[in-house]
Amino acid sequence: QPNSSSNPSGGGGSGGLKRIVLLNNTDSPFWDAARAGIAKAVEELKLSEAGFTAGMDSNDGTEQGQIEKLRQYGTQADIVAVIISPTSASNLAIADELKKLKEKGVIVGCFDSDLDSKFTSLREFYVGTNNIQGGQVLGTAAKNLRPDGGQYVQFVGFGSQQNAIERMDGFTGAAGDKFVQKDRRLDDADRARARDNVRDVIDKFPELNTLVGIWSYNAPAIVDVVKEKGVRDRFTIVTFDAEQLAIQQMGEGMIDAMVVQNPFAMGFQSVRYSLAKLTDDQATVKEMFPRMGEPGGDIMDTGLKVVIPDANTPLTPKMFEEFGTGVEVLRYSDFEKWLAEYKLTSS
Amino acid sequence: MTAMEPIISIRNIGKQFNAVRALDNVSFDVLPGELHAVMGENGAGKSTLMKILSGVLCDYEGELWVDGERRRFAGTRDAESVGISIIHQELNLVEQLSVAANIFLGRESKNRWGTLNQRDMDRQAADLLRQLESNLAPTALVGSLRVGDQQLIEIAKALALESSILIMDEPTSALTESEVARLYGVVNNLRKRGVTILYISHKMDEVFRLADRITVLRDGQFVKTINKSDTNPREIAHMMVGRELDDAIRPRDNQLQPVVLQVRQLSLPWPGHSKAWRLNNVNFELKRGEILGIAGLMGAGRTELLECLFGASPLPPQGEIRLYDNVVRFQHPSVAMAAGIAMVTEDRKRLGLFGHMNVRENISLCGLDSFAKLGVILTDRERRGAEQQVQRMSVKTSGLDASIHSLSGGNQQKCIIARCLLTEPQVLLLDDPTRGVDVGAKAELYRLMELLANDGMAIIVTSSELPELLTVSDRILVLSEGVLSGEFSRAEATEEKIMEAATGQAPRQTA
Amino acid sequence: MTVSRSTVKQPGIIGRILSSVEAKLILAWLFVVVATIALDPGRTYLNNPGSTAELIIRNTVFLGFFALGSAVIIISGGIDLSSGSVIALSATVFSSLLSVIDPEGFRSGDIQTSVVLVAIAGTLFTGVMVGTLNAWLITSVGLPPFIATLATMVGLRSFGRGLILAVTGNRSQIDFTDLHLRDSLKDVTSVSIVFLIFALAIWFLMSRTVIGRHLHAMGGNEAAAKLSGIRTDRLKWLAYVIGAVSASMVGIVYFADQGSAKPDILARGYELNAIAAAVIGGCALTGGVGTIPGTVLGCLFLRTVIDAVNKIVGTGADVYEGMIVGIVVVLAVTFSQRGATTIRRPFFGTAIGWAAVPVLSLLAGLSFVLFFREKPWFTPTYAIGVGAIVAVSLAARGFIEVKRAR
Amino acid sequence: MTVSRSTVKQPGIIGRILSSVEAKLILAWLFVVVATIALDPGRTYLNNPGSTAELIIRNTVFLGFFALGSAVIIISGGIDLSSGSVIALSATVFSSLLSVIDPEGFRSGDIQTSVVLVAIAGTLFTGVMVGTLNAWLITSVGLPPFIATLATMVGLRSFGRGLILAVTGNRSQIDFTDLHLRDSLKDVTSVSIVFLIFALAIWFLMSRTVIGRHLHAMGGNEAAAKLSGIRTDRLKWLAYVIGAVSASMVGIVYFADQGSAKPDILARGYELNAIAAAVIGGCALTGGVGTIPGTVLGCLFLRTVIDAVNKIVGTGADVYEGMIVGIVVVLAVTFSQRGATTIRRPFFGTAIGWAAVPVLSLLAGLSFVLFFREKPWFTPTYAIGVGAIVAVSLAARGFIEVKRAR
Ligand SMILES: Nc1ncnc2c1ncn2[C@@H]1O[C@H](COP(=O)(O)OP(=O)(O)OP(=O)(O)O)[C@@H](O)[C@H]1O
Ligand SMILES: Nc1ncnc2c1ncn2[C@@H]1O[C@H](COP(=O)(O)OP(=O)(O)OP(=O)(O)O)[C@@H](O)[C@H]1O
Ligand SMILES: [Mg+2]
Ligand SMILES: [Mg+2]
Repeated sequence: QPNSSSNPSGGGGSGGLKRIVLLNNTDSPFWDAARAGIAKAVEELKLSEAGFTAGMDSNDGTEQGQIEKLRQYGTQADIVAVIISPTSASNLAIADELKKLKEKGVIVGCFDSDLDSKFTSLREFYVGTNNIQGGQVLGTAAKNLRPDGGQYVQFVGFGSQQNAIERMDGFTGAAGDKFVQKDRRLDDADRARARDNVRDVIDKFPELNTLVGIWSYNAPAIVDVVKEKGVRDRFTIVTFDAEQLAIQQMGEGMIDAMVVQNPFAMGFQSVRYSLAKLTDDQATVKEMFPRMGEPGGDIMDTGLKVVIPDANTPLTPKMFEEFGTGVEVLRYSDFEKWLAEYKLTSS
Repeated sequence: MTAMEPIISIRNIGKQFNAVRALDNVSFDVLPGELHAVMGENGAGKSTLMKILSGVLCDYEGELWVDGERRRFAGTRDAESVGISIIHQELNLVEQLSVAANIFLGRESKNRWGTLNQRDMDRQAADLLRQLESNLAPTALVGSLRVGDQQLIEIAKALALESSILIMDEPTSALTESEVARLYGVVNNLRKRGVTILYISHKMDEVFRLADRITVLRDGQFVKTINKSDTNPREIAHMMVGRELDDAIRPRDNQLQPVVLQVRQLSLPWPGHSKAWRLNNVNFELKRGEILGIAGLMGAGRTELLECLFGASPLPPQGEIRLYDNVVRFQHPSVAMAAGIAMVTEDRKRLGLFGHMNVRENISLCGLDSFAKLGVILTDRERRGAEQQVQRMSVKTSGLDASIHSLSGGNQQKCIIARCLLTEPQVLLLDDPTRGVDVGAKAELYRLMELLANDGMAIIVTSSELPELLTVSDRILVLSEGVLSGEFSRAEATEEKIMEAATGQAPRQTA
Repeated sequence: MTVSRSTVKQPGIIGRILSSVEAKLILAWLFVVVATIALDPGRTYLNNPGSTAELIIRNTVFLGFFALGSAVIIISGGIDLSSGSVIALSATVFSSLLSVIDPEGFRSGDIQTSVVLVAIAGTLFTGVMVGTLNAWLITSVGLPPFIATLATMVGLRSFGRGLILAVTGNRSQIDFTDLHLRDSLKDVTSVSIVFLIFALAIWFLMSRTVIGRHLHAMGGNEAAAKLSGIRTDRLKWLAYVIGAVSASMVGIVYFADQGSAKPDILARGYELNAIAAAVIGGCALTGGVGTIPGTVLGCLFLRTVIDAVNKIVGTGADVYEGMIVGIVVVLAVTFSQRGATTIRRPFFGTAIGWAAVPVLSLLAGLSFVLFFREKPWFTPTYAIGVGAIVAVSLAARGFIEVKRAR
Repeated sequence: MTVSRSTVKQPGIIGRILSSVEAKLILAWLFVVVATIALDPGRTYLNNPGSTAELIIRNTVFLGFFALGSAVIIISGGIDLSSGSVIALSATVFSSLLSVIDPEGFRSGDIQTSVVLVAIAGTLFTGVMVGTLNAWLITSVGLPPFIATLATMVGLRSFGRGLILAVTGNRSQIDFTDLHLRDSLKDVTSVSIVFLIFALAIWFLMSRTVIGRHLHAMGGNEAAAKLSGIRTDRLKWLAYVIGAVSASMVGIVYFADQGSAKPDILARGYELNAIAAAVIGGCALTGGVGTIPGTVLGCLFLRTVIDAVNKIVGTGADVYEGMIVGIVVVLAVTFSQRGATTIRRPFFGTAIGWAAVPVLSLLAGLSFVLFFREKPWFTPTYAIGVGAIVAVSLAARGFIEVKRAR
């Protein structure tokens, strides 16, 4: 394992090294890829030689959890950088605590999910993707898979979570008027419940033809139920994120389109930037954020991948051109290669 | 008799509970086939000794010889295997299980496949209960039975073991005369079969009727073993408490006193039972300074009557209760207390004591309002008040802050009475106040009741012991299945007359 | 000299059956089913009876396993807050064993049967160890069951999280890649059969064997059981082991069903569902009372109610599910166990009863707003009307109760 | 019948103080603090004493409010599982009241003080109503407290979620826009002062007033309390109202502190923290026993331990927090309350004790692996060694216990 020296979450103290902490919103396999990116950065950029270490803390999905963690960091002198994926972009308390950290001289950044525009001055940079755009990409995929539209249901853990809201709204906006949203089913991040929700809506709406998985575990949940009921013909399945099972299921042809982010890069680049700032490496900073200082210049887009089946799909890269270079359309087998290259099992 | 080999030989047994020395160097022998009574005050160590004998307590000093062999039991099973069984002082029944299941608890009969053979147990249980002249259904849930019936089940449970040595620790404390008589029959049968019985009781007449020999313990120490024929109750009491007792109560004349409490056509419904009324059309009155005894068999409704008067009955009673000519209808004991009625319950442990509180807190609980200003307890005043009560009742305690459990049963009872008296009641209801209380404390309680009555308090007292009622009461009412079946003045009352009325054999004498 | 004694009126056999918790639950369940058929706008029960039944059975069976474990513990006088965490830990252990013993097969999705059997045995043995730990904390350390199992509840979930990090090399979940094995482990029919066997075994243990009798006795009166020579410590061990092993079985099934073992969120809070199901099924938290068929029916009833809420409310069902489940739990426990106490206490004719009238009316009125505010016919007047009607009827009942008490 | 023989050895005043739960907790707390100073690689306690103290105080105070409420309920013989949901509901009600009464000011972030006062009063009154509901379910409907508050736990959170949808027009949270008001409501110093006043008031109520004495009496023996003329129903009402109102206060503070009211996840599961803190502080779940200072110390201890885990473990502390909290709860309850039980039972010298030895050793060995597997010096031999040492020492203790029992 490359991360043997990184101590991302393996307990024990940090042995006198200064810490770069990445704080996620709630633990999921999505973050495993980010951890791999962090570990890669630790190794490749030789953090320990510079006197640093980096790792990820897992939040419990609540704002309270993040607030408490940020306060905890505030008391700890060995923390030099905090990069957060805020549970809520507009949360005042999270902003407060970030501000306090910033005032203490700690590097504050965001990854995966950005702060609300009124708070962006609090963080130095954002590495990640735009979740609204992600939703729009998935909506575009759905529109092209079903040009006649139809009825869809979106599945997610908590409807109040920032990335959930953005993805769902993005999807709804891009899917177009021919689609009718029948329901948004919340499962409280309980995977048994996620399956029940799918079972329920399939029985309930006979006209339903599209299932949208918003959080990573929703994809396997949807596919499991569709398989169990043998109703693959009836449904178009489009999902976010690539859990290992979802990847497997796409290989079986159970998913029509999958929008995948690049958490590996988010983890890697966050650490890279922090290190550059900490070691006053202006060249790297410049390279990463050439337009730093201009509006929007502090944002690094790690890009989206639209994974489509190897064959028998109406989706083509052309359909996603409107989103620019940030959105890459990948065939399933190419995606698998990409994963293998970075030794990832999920993304 | 003395030439016989002892069946049990207790040698230098001692037992320490933390700081309490419950038994100290006790030695005596029990002979085969005898009924050996063990007597002593509350807390003398009788039950502790019996628990050691029956394998409940395994950690003690000294030696135990049974049938000429030295034994050290590691549990109740060991004791049962050498033929010792025990009826515990406290009821130890599982209320959620049936009568038969309780009788055979821990010794269930199994059928061929190793599963429960309920039918067999029901049959055997019915046999045992028949021996006890009880018609309880083996399938009845124990929780739905009265305390007295539950005690019979405890007895049946011990009999089921058919052991050669039976320990009975206050088996009759919850039984009234007729059940006690049945128990005597059972004891006689057992003795005919050669069973050795160790018998503990605070009821002197019972001991002198049944025992062959009597052993007296005091403060955890052995005092003496003596043949019944060589002694008398007075001497035993003296050995127990170390002083002379005087339990006579001087008669008082209440004829001219005003009526405090008047009960008219009091009835208490009993839903879900074949008999619709728990109490039916009860009428009586109580005068100032009078001690009114209420007699009756088990389940006659004495407790219910007192509960009705105290506003503590599960259902509101019908009829009329007048206190000083005012019709009262208590919804809650607190209202009754405010009106000047206080009650001491029959179940001291479950309904009276606050085990987690100390002596002071147990005593002051009902009088807190008088020790408080604007709801804030004035600690000094509370302490002084409790101290006064302790002195007035001569409660023996190591201090006001001692745990209530460190007191003997009689002293606990005094604390509860003291608690009631703090409300300065005009009417005091005592439900079997001497249950499980030793002779010394009993005498003190009698003396106390007399003092209170002389001060003008009206007292209603029930008891499972007729002689006690005859001693303390100015007047005795008899209840029979919820109906008032007799009323006797102190002069005319005798045990025979009361028993006749209680079993419904005599016509009602007064209205 | 025997005294003729007044006996409790014995109802006839039919009356006895009808007054049992089980019969009442079946009636309540039928009522919920009929109500769902009547109120569900999608008519799912009529249009898709098969798949609905499958859904309810699946959920009932999954809950049933560890609810039975909880029932045994509750009947024996304890309580188990750790079952949700034990499910999470067991799923972790099972997946870890599979991936550690046969890493090749696990990666390629083709695990050997012998490995599966070893992993199942290991997981169930983990259950035995957890049960032992709980029983040790309770009997030897002397903690109250609530505290002991609260400690293992937080501790074991965290242990599972640490374990998964160690096994996977810092990943937060293990995915189940063997499709074939997964399908056979999560198959409703076979899981239901296993459940049936398990339930029958537990029922037999609790109602036909000496051990079951002793468990009841210990739950009812531990001191008495001890004095009757029953080894209560060992019985407690057995009860907590049954509880933990039943949760371990669910852990295996959940791993298959969800396709991943993620100990931080798997089965979080499920212990309360299990306790609620057991209590609805007639188990008393004071111990000694309760049946296995009742508990199974309690699970069925609870899951059917949750399903009904989803069917009837439709969009946003998750928002209102809690309210309806809360109300139904109260109603079910109140009425299925009402016969038990002979004396009916007044609901509203007391000080607190009167105080509760405005609270309940306000709740009713507000709930009306919450449920129906988006209907075209909705006006606030209706809501006020509903609140007022509830207030008047509760108050009327209160007056009747006061009158009757006179 | 002289008592001289049976007087319990009265320890001196110092011995009495030292044997109190409070003193033991203070010692344990000092131990944790010293251990943290020694083990924390960042030396935070020495470098940043002020901010660390502030953090611990804030967390202690927030927990303290509703832990005190829970303590009152536990002492009076009940239990409250609903406090987490009441916090969520109260935050919702408070934010809803603010936004409904003064929509202009709420939007612009400039709410009138009178509106704030009305909203606070309304929220606390919600607490009173919830307490009334709980008490009604327990006293009039006759549900066991565990079930009654389980029902309100699921019901009230769901009610809060519905409410927020209705008030915001289908959004799932309300944000706090008035920065000034927010700062004053969440200010540690003022919240701590309010807490101090609240704790003193509750302490005074419980230990100096007639009502407090009656609550203790009821908790210890309800039937006897009733027969002593204590209005147990009303007292229960009071206890549950105190519990719910204390949670409501926390709801207001949390809304300010987190800047948003989100009833679906706010304070989820916090009820168990409150119960754990009360029990660590010496409250017995059987009722009647417990003190307010003890509960406050219990909160301080629990929060300090959690803080220490974060300080010492550093990144990834969340994974191990549960394990350490679980172990510490067991140790704290065992040793702070060990004096209370007269007979010391053997820990390992019984059948279950022996069975627990391998379980505990395995746990110790595995935990060692989990904690230290990434250290450069780590080899599996160490872990096996740790497991073996634990096994041997526990077994040795078991042998000694068996010997001593002889
Ligand atoms: N489990 C125990 N723990 C501590 N002290 C005990 C225990 N059991 C009994 N004692 C004490 O030992 C002494 C003897 O008690 P024991 O029950 O043997 O008295 P007894 O003679 O049976 O009294 P009674 O007539 O009231 O039944 C008492 O002081 C009692 O408080
Ligand atoms: N069949 C019964 N079902 C339920 N409770 C009963 C029943 N019989 C008696 N009780 C209750 O059990 C308690 C103890 O009963 P006990 O044997 O003392 O009879 P009792 O009715 O009190 O008559 P008495 O006091 O005259 O003996 C009383 O409080 C009584 O209310
Ligand atoms: Mg005794
Ligand atoms: Mg009686």
